[in-house]
Amino acid sequence: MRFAFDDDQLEFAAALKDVLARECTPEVVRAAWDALPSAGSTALWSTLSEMGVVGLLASEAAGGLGLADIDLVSLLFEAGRVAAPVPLVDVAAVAIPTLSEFGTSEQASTVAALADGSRRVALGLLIDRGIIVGAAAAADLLLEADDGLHLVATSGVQVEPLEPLDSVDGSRRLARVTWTPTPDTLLADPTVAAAAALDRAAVGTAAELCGLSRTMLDMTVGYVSERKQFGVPVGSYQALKHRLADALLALEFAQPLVWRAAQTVGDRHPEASVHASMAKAAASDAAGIVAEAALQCHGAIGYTVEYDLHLFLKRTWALQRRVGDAAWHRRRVRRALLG
Amino acid sequence: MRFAFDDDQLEFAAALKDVLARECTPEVVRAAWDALPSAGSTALWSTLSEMGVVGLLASEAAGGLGLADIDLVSLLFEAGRVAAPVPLVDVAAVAIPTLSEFGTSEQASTVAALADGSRRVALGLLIDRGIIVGAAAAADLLLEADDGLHLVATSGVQVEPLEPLDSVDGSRRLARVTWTPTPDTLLADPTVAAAAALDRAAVGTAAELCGLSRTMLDMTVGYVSERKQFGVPVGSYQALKHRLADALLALEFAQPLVWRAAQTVGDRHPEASVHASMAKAAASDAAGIVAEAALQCHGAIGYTVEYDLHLFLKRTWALQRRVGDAAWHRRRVRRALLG
Amino acid sequence: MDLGWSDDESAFRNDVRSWLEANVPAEPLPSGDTAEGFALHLDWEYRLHAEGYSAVSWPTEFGGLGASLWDWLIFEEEYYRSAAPQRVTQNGIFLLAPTIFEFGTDAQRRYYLPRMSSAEDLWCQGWSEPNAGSDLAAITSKASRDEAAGGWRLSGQKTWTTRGAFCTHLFGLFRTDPESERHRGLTYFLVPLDAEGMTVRGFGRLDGDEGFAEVFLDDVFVPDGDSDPARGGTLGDVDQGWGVAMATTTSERGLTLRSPGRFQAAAARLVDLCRERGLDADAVSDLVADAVTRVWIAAEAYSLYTLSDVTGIVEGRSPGAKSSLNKVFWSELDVELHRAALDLLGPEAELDGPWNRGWQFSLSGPIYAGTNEIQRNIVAERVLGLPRVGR
Amino acid sequence: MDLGWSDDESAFRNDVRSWLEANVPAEPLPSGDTAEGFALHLDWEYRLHAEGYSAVSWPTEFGGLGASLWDWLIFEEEYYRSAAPQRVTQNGIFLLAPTIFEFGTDAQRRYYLPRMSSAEDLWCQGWSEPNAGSDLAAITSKASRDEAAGGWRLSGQKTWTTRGAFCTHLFGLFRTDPESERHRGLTYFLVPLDAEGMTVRGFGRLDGDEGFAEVFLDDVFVPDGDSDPARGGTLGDVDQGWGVAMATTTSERGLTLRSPGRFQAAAARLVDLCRERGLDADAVSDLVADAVTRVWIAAEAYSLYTLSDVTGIVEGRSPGAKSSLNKVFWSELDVELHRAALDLLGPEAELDGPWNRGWQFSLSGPIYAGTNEIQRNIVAERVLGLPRVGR
Repeated sequence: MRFAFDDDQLEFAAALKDVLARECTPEVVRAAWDALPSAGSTALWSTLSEMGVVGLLASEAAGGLGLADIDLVSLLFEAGRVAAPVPLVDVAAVAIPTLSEFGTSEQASTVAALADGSRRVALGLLIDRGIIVGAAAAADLLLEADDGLHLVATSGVQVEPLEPLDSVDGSRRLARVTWTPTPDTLLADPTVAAAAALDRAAVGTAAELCGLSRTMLDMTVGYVSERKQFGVPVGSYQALKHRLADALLALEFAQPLVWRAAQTVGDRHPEASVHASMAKAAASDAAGIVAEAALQCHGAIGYTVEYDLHLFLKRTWALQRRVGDAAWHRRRVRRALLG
Repeated sequence: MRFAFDDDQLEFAAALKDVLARECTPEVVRAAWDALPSAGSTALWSTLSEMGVVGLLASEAAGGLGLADIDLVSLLFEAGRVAAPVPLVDVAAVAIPTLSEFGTSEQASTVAALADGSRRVALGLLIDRGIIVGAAAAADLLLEADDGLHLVATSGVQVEPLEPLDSVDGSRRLARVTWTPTPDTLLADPTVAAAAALDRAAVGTAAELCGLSRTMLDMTVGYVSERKQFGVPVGSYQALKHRLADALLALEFAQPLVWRAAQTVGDRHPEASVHASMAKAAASDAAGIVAEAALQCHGAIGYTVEYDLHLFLKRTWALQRRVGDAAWHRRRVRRALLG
Repeated sequence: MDLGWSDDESAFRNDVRSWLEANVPAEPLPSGDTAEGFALHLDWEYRLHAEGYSAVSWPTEFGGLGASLWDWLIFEEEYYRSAAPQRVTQNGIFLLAPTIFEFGTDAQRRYYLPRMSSAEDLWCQGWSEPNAGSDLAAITSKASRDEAAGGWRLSGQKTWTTRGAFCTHLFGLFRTDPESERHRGLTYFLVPLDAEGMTVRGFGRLDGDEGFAEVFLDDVFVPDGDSDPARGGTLGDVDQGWGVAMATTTSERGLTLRSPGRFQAAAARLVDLCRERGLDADAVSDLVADAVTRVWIAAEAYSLYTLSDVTGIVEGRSPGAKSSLNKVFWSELDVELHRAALDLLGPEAELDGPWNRGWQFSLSGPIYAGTNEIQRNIVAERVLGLPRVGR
Repeated sequence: MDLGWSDDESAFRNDVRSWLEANVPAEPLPSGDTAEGFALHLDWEYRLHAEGYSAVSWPTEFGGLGASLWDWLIFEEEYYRSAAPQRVTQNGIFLLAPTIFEFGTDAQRRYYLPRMSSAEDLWCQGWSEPNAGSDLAAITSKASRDEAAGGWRLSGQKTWTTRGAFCTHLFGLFRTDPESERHRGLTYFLVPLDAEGMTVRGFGRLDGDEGFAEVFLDDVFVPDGDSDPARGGTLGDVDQGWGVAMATTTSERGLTLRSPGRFQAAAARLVDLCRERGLDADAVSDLVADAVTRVWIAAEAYSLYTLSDVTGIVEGRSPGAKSSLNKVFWSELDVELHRAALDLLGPEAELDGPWNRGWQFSLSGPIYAGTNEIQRNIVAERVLGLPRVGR
């Protein structure tokens, strides 16, 4: 038994953190709000591909690092910390391992182009009611239908952007796809693939939510330690202290569930789906608690778009209910528990 | 429109409050824990009968005051404030109006003996899963079966006390009754009677819960204003202030729902059942919030039986889930709202 | 207890309902916190005023209908039920006007109130400063005496001024006694935004609207008292502005800003959304449906609580510090209401539609008009009587 | 990351499980906080000790098995899963012993620890006083120097001493420097309850057990240091008791008192109750079932968090102030767990059975071992680094 990241994992995460601090500043996130059609930050995507983050789960033969979900999870946490406007969950955490493990050999052969960053895939699971993020920038779509998971060329389907009713997070361009599933685009093991993709997307999103939460908490601690009212820092008031302590509590006890799920999902553990749901439920709830505490403790300044907090709040609100909200995932746990 | 008690109602409640302050001290409540078989406090019951509280809803012909549910509700609140160990809800709020309105003429003729305090009825609704309070001290039982409400002589059925697994509130003696319903004990309008009895029991219990809450809150405010730690009253800490403010908030916004329900239940308003459920849901939740805040703010001393708080806590925990808990009542509201 | 309405009240309700049905725009107006939207909202204000509906409870001489508090409640219920436009005049009509009624001179009342109800003058509030948010008494904007000109010269900065960029006048506190500290030595000023030395800069709000403004004052002249209302003036006594302002913030927190009709109408829309989405058989929907029910019950409780308050006011009892209970309750109810809506929408919750905008706006409720932390302190200290020592 | 157990660890688990299956009383013992129940619990302690199971992580010379922290976790998991009796020795073994290990002399360790693991000596804690609860530094019980006798004379009153009426020894802080204030000038004392001048009075607890005691000390003699351990003594340096005690309270709040096995076992019993009651088709049950699921997830989270802590400790990293997070989490998890159980029981929740007793006991969790208000202060100040000023 050893429940901690190993030195390699910690070093990789620290290195990524340094890179992101330089290359994914709040200005970069803001810039992604204006990029049309949004591919998020393309420069950042190149960097992440070159570092091996995108292809972490791809085999060495496919140009990847051949590592496991547990190795990726703390990198997704770092990506969440800076609200990185890139599709790491869709591509690195879901598409690459899903195509590698469950795709036809032809489908699996696209993994190399995904790993080197030259090609993207966007994910459309049934649970997200057909809403896809960044479809316009993706060559292929990994789409779930009743018969399982399909890999479909974006050019072959009708993509309807949701403008002007887009995401409140301006770096996310949403679309709905109209298509008719045919057997030739199915993955080799389509239903198992769909289930695994859901679990991986849930765990990856949970990790990003934890990272977002950590940043919102850090920003808030910084702000309330400086901001004075009634002659003292507002962070010296017990009400704010306790609210932030509760926010930390929620986050600290969500994280181990996320790390555990990353391990067992990668291991194809029989309980992996339950673990993934525990992770997403706890991370969604924690992020919601942290976000509201952060906004309340900032007061009016948190309510302005000139201040950076809103970038993290809006990403959080988007991801909280993406790939199943907390109630949906608790229900999945409950069915395993109570039948 | 006028949403307030009138002068007569306020004066009656104030008079009752004075009487209860003298005749229903914590010592009287404690004594009821030892009375076997518990009839609660018989002296107090006589007083309440003489004052007209017990027979408030009975017609003047039956020796009552011929008043309405709205006139009784603030008296039940006062009874809750002192945790009065007497069956006011069963007898005064439910049995008397139910038998008067929906009983056969023979059944209605028992109301005079109920109003003068010489005879008691205990209530057994299906929602309480056959658990009856104070059955041994009651001449008759108002029992719900699938075909509606029955008035049954206690001597004619088998009453099994739940000892040693009695209520945590030692003034409540619980029993289960074994009986076979026969048509001759049915009320004249048995199903309407059962529905009305449930509504009245819910509203009456809600009023007592509000009274209990008010006392727990008052005791706690008194304690934390006196008790010093770290050189200042513990009540000067913001965490305690906010917890007690939240407790007050829950109580203040539950009360109007209870008063409204008392009015509309008495009026046989078409929405009366929904109003009763809103009242019980809000009062059950509020009382739970107040009770936990009270215990936590008292610290260790609240956790001792020498201190009076526990008398109110335990009554609260008993009544919170009596006649339907908050979730049950919200579901009833929801069905009216959403179908 | 009398839960019914009189014949006259019912007739008033019918009149209001009919008028609203005939006049409320079929399509919701664009947000009044943008320039285009604000203009459309102004048109709406003119139509309301023509009917006497812009301030129903005011005397007719000031542009109202002289309606009772009960009629006001009825009006608000119908107004929100009809999904009529937001009131871009609310800072003036609901916050400043009660203060003018209480502290203004006759001349001030006659000058300002009719212009306010007709939306000729549009008021924004100038409470907060960069270092005075929750701590209003930390105000540093100052007013220096100009004895020769018979008035004051104002300098400083105000911020978080809602719709400041679209308004014509500002009300707020300035320090008239340079030696004073905290809540002493402040005076309540009324200032036209086109006065020389005023600069207004709009900036963006979380929900995407440019609803906030910063206002910079550089040696702005304001005459004494009611000597020349068209150029502004002081309200109430010099150096006594704190007491005057507290009357305004009480009304901000209390009845006037958040009428129960607003939450009952919003809860009804939530119930519609819930029905529309359909309740499938699984448990997620049960949880959300329970949340919707909670919100509905809370909106009812808020409405009844207000009826109880209004009964008290009509009979001469003041709600006092209990208005802080109101503010905490409605602001948190509004958050829960929108949370339930987003939960119903699931993955579609992130769309930039009315529910998500409403969610973001609802989150400002616990912040503005005195943060809920401060309101809970007030409840604990002034309603429950807990000791004031400490923070 | 390695989520598996080694062969040795699995073998140890099997041994423990088999022994517990064979030895745990089929019927639950009566509460150990009553006189009769306490005697039966003592018998159980003797049997545990005979197997080396009373303090598995202690060296064998003191009556333990020298087990690793991992084995200790395994033991606790199995212990709670088997529904074995509560540990009436826990104040000694889990609270005092870590302090003796850290601050005691060899003589003290050799004298006290074996007697503790064998349940020959039964320790209760003497922290709280009538005016020193959360504010432990407000202690007024004092120890006066008796140079001639080579020791101290103790006077004062301790209260909220769990199971004090059934114990043989007390540990606690006394003021040795009469001039001192707050946390200076306190010394950590070990005192036999049969010493001359000691009076113990039991009193009733909310859940009906007589579990509390007040302890009165009237000129009780305690010798210096380890000069005569049988008559008690001082632990650590004179006047340095605060630092010594903090080590104990950290362990009270941290890992040792609340092993994850306890909550996982309780959550499993809750799930059983839920299954037993049956899930009828209506929404009430869905709400409760969701609450049960929340509790289950929280128990899992607590377990994983502990595994992470233990990994850190094994690898030489101290959890530090984070143990306050633990305490808040487990105590509130325990409340939610029992709340869900009472909701499942509905009208039967008021019966004086194990779930209602457990509910009442759970409500003491946020109070004892440092109230959760104090723990949240610690989290905010020492983990998040928020400013200490103010309350």
